Amino acid sequence: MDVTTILILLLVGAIATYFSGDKLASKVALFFSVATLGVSLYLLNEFSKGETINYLGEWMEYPKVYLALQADGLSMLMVLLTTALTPIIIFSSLGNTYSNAKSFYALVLFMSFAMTGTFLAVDGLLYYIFWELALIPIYFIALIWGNGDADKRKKAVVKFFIYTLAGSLFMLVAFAYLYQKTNNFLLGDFFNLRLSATEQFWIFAAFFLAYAIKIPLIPFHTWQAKVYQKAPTVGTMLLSGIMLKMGLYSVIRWQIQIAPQAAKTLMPYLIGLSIAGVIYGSIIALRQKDLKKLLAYSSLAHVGLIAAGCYTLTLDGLNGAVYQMIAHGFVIVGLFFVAEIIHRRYETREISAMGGIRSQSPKFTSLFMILVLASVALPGTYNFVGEFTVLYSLSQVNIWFAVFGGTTIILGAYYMLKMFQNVMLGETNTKVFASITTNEIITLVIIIAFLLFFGLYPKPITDLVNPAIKDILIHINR
Amino acid sequence: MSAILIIFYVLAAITLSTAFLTIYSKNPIHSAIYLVICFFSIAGHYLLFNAQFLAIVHIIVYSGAIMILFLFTIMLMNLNKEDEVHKPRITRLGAIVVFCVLSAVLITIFINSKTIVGDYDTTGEDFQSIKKLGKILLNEYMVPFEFASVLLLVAMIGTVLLSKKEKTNK
Amino acid sequence: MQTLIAISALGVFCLLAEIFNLRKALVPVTIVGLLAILGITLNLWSIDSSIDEQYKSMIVFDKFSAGFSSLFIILTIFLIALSHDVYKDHQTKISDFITIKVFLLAGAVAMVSFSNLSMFFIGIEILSIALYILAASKRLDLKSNEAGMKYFLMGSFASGIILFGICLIYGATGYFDVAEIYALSQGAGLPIWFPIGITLMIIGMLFKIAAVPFHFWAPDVYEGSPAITTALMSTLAKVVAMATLYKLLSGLTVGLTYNFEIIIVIVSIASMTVGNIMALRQKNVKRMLAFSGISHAGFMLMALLSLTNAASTLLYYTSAYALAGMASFAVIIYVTKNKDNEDIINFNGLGKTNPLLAAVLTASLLSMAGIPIFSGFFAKFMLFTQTIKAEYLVVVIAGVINSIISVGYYFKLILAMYTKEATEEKQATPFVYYAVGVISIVLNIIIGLYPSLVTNLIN
Amino acid sequence: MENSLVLLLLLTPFVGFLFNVFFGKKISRNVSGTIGTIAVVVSFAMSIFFFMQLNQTGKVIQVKLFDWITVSNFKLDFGILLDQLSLLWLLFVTGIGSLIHLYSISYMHDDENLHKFFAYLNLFIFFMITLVIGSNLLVMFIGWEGVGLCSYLLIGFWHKNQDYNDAAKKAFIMNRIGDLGFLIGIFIIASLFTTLDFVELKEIVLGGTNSGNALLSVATLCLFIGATGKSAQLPLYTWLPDAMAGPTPVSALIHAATMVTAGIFMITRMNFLFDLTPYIQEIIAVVGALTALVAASIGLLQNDIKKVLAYSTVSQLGLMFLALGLGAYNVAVFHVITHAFFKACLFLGSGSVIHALHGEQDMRKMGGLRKVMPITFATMLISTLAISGIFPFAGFWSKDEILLVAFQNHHIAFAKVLWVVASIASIMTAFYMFRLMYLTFFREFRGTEEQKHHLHESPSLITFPLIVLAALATIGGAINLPGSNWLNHFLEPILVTKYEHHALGTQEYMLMAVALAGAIIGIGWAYSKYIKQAFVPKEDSAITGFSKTIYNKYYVDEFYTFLIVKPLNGLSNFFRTTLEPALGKVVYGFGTVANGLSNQGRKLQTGSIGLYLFAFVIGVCAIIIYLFLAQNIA
Amino acid sequence: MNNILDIVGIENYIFLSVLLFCIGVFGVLYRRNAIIVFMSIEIMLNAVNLLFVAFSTYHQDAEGQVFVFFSMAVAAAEVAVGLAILVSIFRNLGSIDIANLKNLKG
Repeated sequence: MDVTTILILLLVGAIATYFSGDKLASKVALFFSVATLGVSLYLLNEFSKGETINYLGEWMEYPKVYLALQADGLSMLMVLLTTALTPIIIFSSLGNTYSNAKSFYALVLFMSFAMTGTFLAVDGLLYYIFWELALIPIYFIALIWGNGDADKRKKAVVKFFIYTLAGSLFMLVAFAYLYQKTNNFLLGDFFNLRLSATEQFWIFAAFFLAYAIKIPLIPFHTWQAKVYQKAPTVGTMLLSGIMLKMGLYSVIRWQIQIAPQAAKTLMPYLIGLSIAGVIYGSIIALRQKDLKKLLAYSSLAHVGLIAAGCYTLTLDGLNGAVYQMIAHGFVIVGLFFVAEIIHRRYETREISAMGGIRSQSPKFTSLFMILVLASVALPGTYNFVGEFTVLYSLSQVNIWFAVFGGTTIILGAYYMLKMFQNVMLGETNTKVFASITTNEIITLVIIIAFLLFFGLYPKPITDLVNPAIKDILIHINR
Repeated sequence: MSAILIIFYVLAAITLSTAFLTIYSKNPIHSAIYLVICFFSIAGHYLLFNAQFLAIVHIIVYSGAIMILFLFTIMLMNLNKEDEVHKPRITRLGAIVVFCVLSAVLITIFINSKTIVGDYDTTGEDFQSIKKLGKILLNEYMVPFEFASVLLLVAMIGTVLLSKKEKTNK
Repeated sequence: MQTLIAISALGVFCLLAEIFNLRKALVPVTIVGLLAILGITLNLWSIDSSIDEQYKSMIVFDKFSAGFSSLFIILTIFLIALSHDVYKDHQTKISDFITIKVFLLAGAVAMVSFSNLSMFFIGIEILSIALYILAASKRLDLKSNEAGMKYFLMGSFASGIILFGICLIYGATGYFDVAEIYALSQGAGLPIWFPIGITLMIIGMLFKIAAVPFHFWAPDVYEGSPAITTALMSTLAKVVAMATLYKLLSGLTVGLTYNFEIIIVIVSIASMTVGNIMALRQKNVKRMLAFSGISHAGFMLMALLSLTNAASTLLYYTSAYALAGMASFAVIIYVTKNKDNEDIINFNGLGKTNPLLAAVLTASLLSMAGIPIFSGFFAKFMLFTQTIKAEYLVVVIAGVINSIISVGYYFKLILAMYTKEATEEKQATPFVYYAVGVISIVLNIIIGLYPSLVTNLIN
Repeated sequence: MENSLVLLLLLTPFVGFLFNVFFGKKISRNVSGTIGTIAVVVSFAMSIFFFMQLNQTGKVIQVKLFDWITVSNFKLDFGILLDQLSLLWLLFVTGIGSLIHLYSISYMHDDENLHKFFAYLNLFIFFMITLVIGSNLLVMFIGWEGVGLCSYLLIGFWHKNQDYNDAAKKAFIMNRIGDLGFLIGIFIIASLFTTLDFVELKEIVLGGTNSGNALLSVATLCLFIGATGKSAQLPLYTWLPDAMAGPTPVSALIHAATMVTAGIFMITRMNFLFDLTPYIQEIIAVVGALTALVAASIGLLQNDIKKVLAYSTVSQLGLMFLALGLGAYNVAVFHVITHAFFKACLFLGSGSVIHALHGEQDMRKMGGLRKVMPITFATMLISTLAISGIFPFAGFWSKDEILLVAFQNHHIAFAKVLWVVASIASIMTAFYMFRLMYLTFFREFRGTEEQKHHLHESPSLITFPLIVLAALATIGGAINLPGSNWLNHFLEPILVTKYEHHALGTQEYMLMAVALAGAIIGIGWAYSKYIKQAFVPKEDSAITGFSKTIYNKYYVDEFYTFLIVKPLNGLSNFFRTTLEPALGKVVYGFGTVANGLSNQGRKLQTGSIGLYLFAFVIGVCAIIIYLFLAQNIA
Repeated sequence: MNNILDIVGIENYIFLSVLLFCIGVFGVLYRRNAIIVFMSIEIMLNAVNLLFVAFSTYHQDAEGQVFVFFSMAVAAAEVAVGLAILVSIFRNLGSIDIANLKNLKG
């Protein structure tokens, strides 16, 4: 068994979901996503035993494209993130009913398929194909099942699509350029290229555009908040939980490895930009009136920090970035689910229309509180491990980076607590807040359990990622 | 200056001026007649080249067939009135400018190019008799020759198609 | 040669069919006939000794021509399959239409397999005249007349220029035979007539593929023509012209001069940009696709920058483009069948009323936009790679920017299908639209997944 | 065995927390409270056990539980260190904690969320223990943030009141500012020494010569910033008075006795580093002294009984920092302990009063409670005497030592000034504490008739802790009486700079007398004003002039709002309403430009064949000219 | 018979043809009457035909003249189709002014 099983399973799942009909769709999708999680856990086991689970097959002769799927610790972790979050996301959506559910869940699984592929591919074009493929389902999910005014939604979603596509097309040019030097797209062969500084710069820039838009870094983030707001929550979760990580993962896997010299030269500016994003996102989140938008900007701040970690090019920075990716993936999914839970009951995302929920639903409040605390990286949650490692690595580069990056500790607490206060606390709300269902509790508890467990005992993840990152660093410092 | 040269110049003058008058005259019928003259003068050129067959064919096809078609159409549309509206002045001016530029450019290029000096080949062999043309046409050029029939067939079907009245119910 | 003869014979058969009142059987028989011809063509290609000595001086049926001919035949099959439903109210004319299309195919095949400029010239004239007729074929519709007239006037003007070009080439070399001209062009000492002749011919072909600044006819003609003719023009005719242009350039000259490449670069960038930008604000789908076609012409022109080895890429690109175009036109013809215009509004709610056709149209538009797994993506990618190799990065950048712009208008249509409410009830859909749409998009995806199916045909 | 006992010490409160979270609602209120209390008592018992053990064997206990975070050049264990310092803290944390839990059973009896209250309290104890016994800076940081969290939860315990929530949020965020400093300090230390473990760190620092390192100063400064946040020093002290929004036991436990002393604990822990950076020590001393003065002066005019105590806490903490800054860590620790006793007692006493008055906290509406609440009065009086520094109560000894150290310091040039400042602060303390006492317990009752009717002494569950604490406040000074100096000896292994033992000379006695005199002056001042002149503080609106400035806490909160919060919100609004759409427009701009071009371009497509042909011919001309003429000319 | 080009020179024929061709182009641009535009195009084709014959003589090669036949066939076919379209327009529009054909634009 190798990693293709995951992909095939997801693809088959998508097709099966489509043909299972609207009523069964969610269950079939859930079944397949759980099965995929099982398979990927099994593969993790194989992987940790040292078995090879990579796959290398021929695909195209011209252009020379291999079906090269390789799982090192990093990829494996990202795949697990995807396959773990997908069932959670699907499970969380069981409380909603969607028109044309079969297409909806098929698209969700298909997106999961594409994202998994992105994390596994080590052939440039294959990777690019997966990368783009992931965009199409989310486009439709946001477009068709999104909320809010249709015209505005369209505008936001189309902007998102074109914008991200625009970025990635430049990446394609970079790949084309590399291709005509190596005559294939294998990552390994790209390493062996002796690219001049100028070449590296331009290739780095092309990749950067793609990733900066996807991650997003300021000032390329303008698509984010609106799409998060307009997309259905499942879409938002997929976007924020996994898809953003595609960009960050790619930075580590492709950008800094192919053009390390450029990365080193540009490092201060990149970190500076990322940290500016942290501060900008945090500040703008302070006064958001829409819950999902606020979470979107908090996401912007967090990914900024992760990106800063990636661009430090140090072991700690990369490790921390990966930890933080995982942590952020879980916590943001949880938070968006919280927004959804409230929306199910209050039919609103306006923060001002909420408040006073705590006295009605203490359980929900506690779970939400823990997520908020995880989001502000309270020690004991996995987010802290990530944030600490990243900030530490930043401090090793330049202490000021850590100081400014560290403002997220303060500002993050500020806007998250403010949000929590306005959403949950205060005089009991006149609107009845129906008590939280078991499904909802299960979803949140799984997420929280994950975050707390690895917050105290991050060693398994560390052991998985560390060797992979060390390999990557060897390439960077070649 | 030999007679032939004089004939050439005369013919050339006729060709160019009638061509110009074709365009310039306001009455379409006049245009058509100028065009016929133009075609005849071109036939004269062919004769100068000693391409008699071509000259005959030219006269038959152009002056005989095509021009008749034109005239017929003009008559059909009753266009002999001088209701011709000229294009706006700017357009006409533009046309003149473009004409001048284009001819100037092309002629400049040809003048600047390597002039052909020396004798022209005269092999003395027959290369343009009817016999020779026929042989070439039906041997080497058999395929295009046949293919040209497809062309004419298409044109024929097309003309029919465009003019045929449809039966509205089948 | 056999292909050409067979196609012509099929055309004659179609003519005769009407006489013998075989109208009902006409379309199926023609399709079967074309399939057989496709078989012959592929067979010829596989044995590779297909160079028919007897007609060598006129027709060379090599891999290039076999590859493109096969593509043309496939496209014609689709078009003729669609004809059945489109012309069902014009039973008296159906055989004429089909005959013209078959002959048009003959012209097209001649254009990619000529070895003598006379064949090229007659081929292009058959193609053009057939198109003039088809464009104007709705004789009572002023728009169609206008389209035919515009196309005819400009087309014959372009023919004059091509003819002038041929004449100058002949004057410079004394031959119409491509091989001889190629041999002579390698040596020095040709008069300046030769490059001018080549240039004029290329300009004529640029007109046919609707490259800027010779593109103005395209949107008007596409819009005015009957939808099925537009489909023909935007898929078959454009592909034929492009293949011919490539064949002319690679067949007649050793390599382009630097200055000429600059011209190609400028025309290519201009075509992409103008086509895409103009397409943004179009309401009429046919017109939009016309501009999209202009931009694709710009993309295809990139292939001329690496003249020696771009044949397979060009075939791939044209196949991808034409198949996507065919799929989209199958849907467009269906949607606008009983409408008096082709505005985007007509597509509202198609995603709900007819999900399959909506999916087909979406896929074809995505392919044209260059989204992966659809062959349009690989096509663009191959072109980019080759152009980068030829060191014209600037064209690639322009191409990328234009790809981005193009998404803007392709998605306008997709948005209309999926987010707007339908204006009318679902109508019965003849099977043929599904067949054509689905088959062509599936072919598109298949060659997307296995590009070597196409690229190996020539290389 | 030892490990499991350590775990028992650490985890019992956590188990109590879990129990109350999951089952608290289902069991009766008393059971819930009792379990919460027992959980802490168990920890207290364990602390005593370990304390005894340490006293007997002198062996420091180190336990490594598991690997935690791994960073490139070092590993962080989740480890536990039980040495003199941590045990000392454990003792009074769990000890006072137990008492306050006990107190809370009664105090919070009527609250619907009683089980939650105990859950939070237990959680707090858990985190506090973590903070104290962590073997490295990062584990300490867990506790550090954890107690902050509990503080947040408990301040906002009555969550329906948004003002309380604001106060809770403010406390958390202010703490976070300090936490960032702390974290940065940790980073610097980690990069300097590649370890965060206290024991290793100490060895490395003592082994090497790092005294000149500028980065080290930055590190200690950052740590100190962390401490100012948690221990409410200038400029981050404003959260503490607001934190009084929480239930009174919380104020007593968290915001007086334990959590706020974490900063002192941390600095004492890291004393070997601070000793190397004298400049930072000076800063600490100055900040401490200033805090003591400023807070005391604000305390002079407050009318809310808990606010007075809060400012008093800030002020006392300032004194402790002064001691820290002067290098007298043991003195600071001494004061921490005595302060824990009497301040907890004072808070609990005020809680008893508030309880009796059904939530009334304004001293202007109290008075004459002496008779109805004798136990409360007596215990509070003892504590007030202690805090005022009256011989022989605990506060006298500890405060006197601080003043002594300040007076005798030779390292800092302006130590005498600090002594003066601290003395003034002490006088003020005596004044406002007795002002509190007079206003609350003496003269006649000023509240409503209904309140008067219900006045009663608190139940024994409330008075018992008061009595115990009052007793401790009385005799607490014994642990470090001049002469025996038990505490100093006990802490010797922890501190690098050895405390100089000198015999009590004339100077020392003089200073004691001065301090005592100061306290008595303060008391007398209060007596004359509030008993003799029977002065009752004016209504808020009637306060004018400088008094108003003081009453409004020097407008520091407003100043911060103006300086930080407002600009931040303004910036946020600016970003949200202006910059963000503008950025969006830039992206849309491309679309707009393209669409605009498209609209213009469409005008070119006029439909006129003539124009099209023109374009055609011009194109031909251009290409031919470019290819065949331009080249020739060039 | 002597080669006529010895006397006249190929350049003169080129110039003549070019001028004639350009007059054709000029006509296309200058007139709005579709029929005259057709005629202009015919002039262009004839200019090329003339040049073909000249080159044919120049090379002493019959192929040029053969090509002229094809060219004539094409011209005839074009005129037939063109006039058919023209008639059809005339029927619908009542005019053959190409400036009136502006329904398709934008």
